[in-house]
Amino acid sequence: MRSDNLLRRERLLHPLTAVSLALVILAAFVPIFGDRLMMNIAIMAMIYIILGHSWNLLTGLAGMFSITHALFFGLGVYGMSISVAKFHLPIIAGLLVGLLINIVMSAIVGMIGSKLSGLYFVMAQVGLSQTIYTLSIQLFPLTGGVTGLSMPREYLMDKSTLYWIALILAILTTLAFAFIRKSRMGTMFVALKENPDLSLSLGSNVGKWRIMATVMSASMASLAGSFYALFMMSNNPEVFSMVISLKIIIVVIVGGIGSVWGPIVGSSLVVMDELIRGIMPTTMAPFSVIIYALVLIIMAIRHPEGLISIGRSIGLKLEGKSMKKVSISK
Amino acid sequence: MGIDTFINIILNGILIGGVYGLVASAFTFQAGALQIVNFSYGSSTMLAMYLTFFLIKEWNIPIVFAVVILFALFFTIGWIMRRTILNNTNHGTQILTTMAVELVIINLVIIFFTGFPRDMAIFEKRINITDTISVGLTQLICFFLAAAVLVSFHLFLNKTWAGMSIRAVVQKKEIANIMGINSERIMDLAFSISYLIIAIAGIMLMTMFQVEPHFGNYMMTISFLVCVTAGIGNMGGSFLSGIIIGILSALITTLLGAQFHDPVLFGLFVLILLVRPNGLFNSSKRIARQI
Amino acid sequence: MIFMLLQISSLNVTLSGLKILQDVSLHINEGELVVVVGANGAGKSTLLRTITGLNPAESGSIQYMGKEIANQSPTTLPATGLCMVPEGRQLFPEMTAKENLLIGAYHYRKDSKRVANNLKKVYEMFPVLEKNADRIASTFSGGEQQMISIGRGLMSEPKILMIDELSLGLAPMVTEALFKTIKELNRSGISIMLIEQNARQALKIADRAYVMESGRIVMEGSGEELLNDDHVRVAYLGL
Amino acid sequence: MLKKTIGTILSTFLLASTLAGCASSSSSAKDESSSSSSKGSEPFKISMITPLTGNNTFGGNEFKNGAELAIEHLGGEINGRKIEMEFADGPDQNATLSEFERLYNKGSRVFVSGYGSGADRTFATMVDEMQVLYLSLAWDKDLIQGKSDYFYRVGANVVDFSSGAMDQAVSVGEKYLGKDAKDLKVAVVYTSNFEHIVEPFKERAKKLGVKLALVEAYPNDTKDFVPIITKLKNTDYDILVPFQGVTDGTPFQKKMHELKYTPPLTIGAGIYYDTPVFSNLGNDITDGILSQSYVTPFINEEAAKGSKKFREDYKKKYGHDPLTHALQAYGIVNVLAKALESVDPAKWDDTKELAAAVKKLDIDYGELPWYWGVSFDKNNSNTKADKFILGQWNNGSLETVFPDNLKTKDPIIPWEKK
Repeated sequence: MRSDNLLRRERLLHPLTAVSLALVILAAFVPIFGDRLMMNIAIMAMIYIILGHSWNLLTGLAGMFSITHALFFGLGVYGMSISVAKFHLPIIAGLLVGLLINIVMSAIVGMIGSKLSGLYFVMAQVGLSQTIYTLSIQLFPLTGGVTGLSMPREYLMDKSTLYWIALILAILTTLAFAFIRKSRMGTMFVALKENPDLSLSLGSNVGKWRIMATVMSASMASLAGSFYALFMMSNNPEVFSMVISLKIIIVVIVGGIGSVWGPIVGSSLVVMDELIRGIMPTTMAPFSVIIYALVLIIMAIRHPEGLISIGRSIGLKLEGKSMKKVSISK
Repeated sequence: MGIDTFINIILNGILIGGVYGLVASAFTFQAGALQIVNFSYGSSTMLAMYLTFFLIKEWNIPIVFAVVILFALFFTIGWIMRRTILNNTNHGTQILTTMAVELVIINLVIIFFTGFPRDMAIFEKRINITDTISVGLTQLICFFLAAAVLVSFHLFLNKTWAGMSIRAVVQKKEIANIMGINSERIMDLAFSISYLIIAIAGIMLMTMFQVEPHFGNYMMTISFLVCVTAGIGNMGGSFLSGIIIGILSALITTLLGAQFHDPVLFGLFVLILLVRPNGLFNSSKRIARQI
Repeated sequence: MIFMLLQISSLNVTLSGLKILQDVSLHINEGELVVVVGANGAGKSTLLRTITGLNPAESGSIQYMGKEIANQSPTTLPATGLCMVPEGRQLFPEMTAKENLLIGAYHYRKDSKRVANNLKKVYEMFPVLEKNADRIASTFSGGEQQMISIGRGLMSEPKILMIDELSLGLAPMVTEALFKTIKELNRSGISIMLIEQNARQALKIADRAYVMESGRIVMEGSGEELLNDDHVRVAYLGL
Repeated sequence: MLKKTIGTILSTFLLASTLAGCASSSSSAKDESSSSSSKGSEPFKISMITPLTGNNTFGGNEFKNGAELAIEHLGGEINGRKIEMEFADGPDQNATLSEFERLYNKGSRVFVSGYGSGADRTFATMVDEMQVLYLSLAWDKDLIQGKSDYFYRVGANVVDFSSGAMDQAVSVGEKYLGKDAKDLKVAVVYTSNFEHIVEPFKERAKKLGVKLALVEAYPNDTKDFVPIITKLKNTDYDILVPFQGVTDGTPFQKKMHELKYTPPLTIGAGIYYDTPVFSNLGNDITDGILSQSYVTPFINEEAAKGSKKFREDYKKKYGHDPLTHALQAYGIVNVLAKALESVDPAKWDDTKELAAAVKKLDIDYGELPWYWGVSFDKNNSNTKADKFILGQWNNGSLETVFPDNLKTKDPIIPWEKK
């Protein structure tokens, strides 16, 4: 049995056409209303799309519940900013350094993930990310401590340039995710998620596939991180924070776990967040975090398949089919 | 460094470790026995600390009433959480929803109590064992109180009908049902009781430390550490490994330097997870027996 | 007239799209020992689980002492005297033998005299349990575990004890002894519904018996009648 | 085919609606800004993005209060034109940046930095391009990368502050302990969050030949200080210099008191020891402790005009004594006010002119309530934000003991603890 049957039922329309369509529409808005605020919000949304795909690959496809995903993102940020600000390397080198660190780290996480599962894996990740966070503060001469490092001003890019880079990166990762999901590798990931014991008996090396999934996912997150460093022109230990990890998860959960569309739809939440913050009086600021949290609770309990599934189930009901249940983790 | 100093540091580690053990025991009870992963655990402890502070210090409620109010409140919080957001068995969903609850708690605390650090301003008396060796009185009381709470919780689980039915539900829900035990109600009860332990731990921590809205993070990591060393679900072990963590963290600070505290401790934590995922004291997955 | 304790009529059960029970009707009179035999997967266990409310009934009725109990919450049943000894013993593995027995008395837990009394009775019936009262249940042998499981059932003071696969995975000697115990229990006044794959021994002690095949009752008669029936002999006794 | 179409329509709708939503909100904001710049009599907005949620809520609110009070003291107007503070929440770098863009879009062109100022590095690189005047209080030494016309560091920088603390230690050592820099032994204890503050301190020590007897950096969530204090007890040193924050300063000193341990001499450097919160610990603990800080409101009234008024009104309005944070915010708004005074109100919306006015500012020490003067160097760093005071807790209040012109009392060294 080819287990991509499992996937086919979820598929809304051919992911490649869908993605290019949506992104082109999105891009088309910018020249019309192209002010800085909007581009800024759009860039943040793109970053979360990339991170969302990255998380989706690891958790949605491979079934390894990544709770501290900001770890990979943060390493990408630090790889870029340290190489550029400290060692005056070109941007491309910063990108590669970030990738390299991430590959090492993700191999470790993947190895742990192939040995541990469930709560144990989650706790190991928390331990690892705490260690990295502490080191990022303590290795002050290298990392700049809590205040971080400034990138030289000549690397400052125009907002619209940044926007286009973000757009291209988002499209590329979306395509990559769609491709991986369809490929034999993706099939393997899903098979491992659905039934690790069965896959083991079929002779596939669970550890190898899990490490592979982690490395690929971390590379995507690293890309987002390196870009974020260029966007922010600095680094900061905050990039490892739980809030970012949580936001990544929320974006995918709200959109729809395991689906190509998930992060794209979910990133609308980032946009919403910015808008809500603009409307709310500042004294009410803590309430917006609370609202965020409540959205997460409601989505996780009521609609774990995500917003996209609500839409899809409407579409499917017309054809008289029922939905496939998707769970967050095994 | 003299031997006296060494003994002092170790004693201090043991006493603080006992309280860590108590803090972690409720987490390990929830995760191991009830199969509920509660990431809002740390912030719940923090909330208990803030409430203790405000009930006693700011609103001047007599201590006995304050404790009763706190218990009632936490029992209710536990009950409501279990009935609403933890009414499922998927760990992923539980982690996400409880992390969201953590955000809610932290921000509510900031709104109502401000982010200002609070301290009960209780000055600890030292008891001199010899001229150079001394232990803190508050710490000592807390240590024995923690032990007493754990022992009485153990007795509750083993000697009372409610405790026995909790264990029965945890082990075989369906069979407990056909024996006439309302498993949902019992799970609610068990979870609420674990929140009582959190309340007790909160009171103890408040006498020892100052509290700020992000205090919970620290308690959460400590709980993870303790819980993993003991083996998830092993409550007796959690007290013991709380003490081990207490000693270890004191030793790292003393011998290596404080800057190595976190990396070494967390490195060790990941290592234990990889080498002995069931904890140092658990030979197999015999988890429910030790609760 | 004989009092009909449990009456099931035209019961249908569907689980995840599969029809497990079809139009099942049977009854148990007071003081009777009724055996249901059938091959693996015939729906015997589902029948019991439906009676106790663990599985939903689709249609039909289950009347216990004249009251409809289909789709009732399982937690309400022990108090009415309906008790199941589940398939594969299903003890609480990390509790002691004594605690396992005590759980059976949960519904009258406040009456400590009654609890102690019943516990004594069970210990008399299975002395081995009294000797090892504080041992963890999962460390007992299969036969002893079955004793605990039956004992737990008895602790709830049942009018009907429904036993699922008494002999599953047990040595012949042990099985024999247990069958004897069951017969004795029945004589002491407890109605028993026994579900068995081991048809020969079960039918020997049965007052009445039913044969179940792919979710239907295909035969009914006294234990002796069925033992001598050709179909049963070929299909279940291997003769 | 049907579900394809519905799915596409739905998702496009979602994206479109969110984008349209933000576009409409921003375009309406644009109208506002254009109308405000056309008149000149509209209230002039000064924006501050400061953490009102998250980890740094406390300091963030101090900043907000200080700036609010500054506007109130200015009477809400300068040269006849109304001025208003506009606050936004910046719990982290990313939120700060997007709030910045949002306020910019609504027409804000003048910003003062909030507490922590996590995104000031980002702003330092981009305000020139955006022509936004940014007055920063961030103190990272490499904050400003190259020449800028719009980004000004009005506060002190960390190198001055931290090496200044070493100098203070040495001069106290020479004057009161009779020890040469070469003989002086200093123990330094700090949370690893302050690594960047302590680094120049260590360098300075090396340069002066001061021996660092103990350097202990503990993780920022440390709760149990017994091991560290025990280590201190077993170290031979003359001066203890703790660099601590609000979450670790109190427990540290409290524990020292409980363990009945008094260091030979304590010079708290920076963040926490000068706060009234610290004094809540009780006189037994705080008395005698020296503390270097930025200028505080608790200095000689004659030396810094308005500091007493600030202190008293702040307490009246917010119920507690102001921290140095509040004074920083109060001060930076006042600096901006000085620049505004020198420009015709109608031209305030021309940021370029305003920035030039800021650059030209030359304010002497003591003219402003925060004592510091203002005079920018070629990198737009304020060269007159280099004075730090040394205070000493005396009977529950922090008395300024150094420098001489600001002092309210003479230092008592050595302080005999009861």
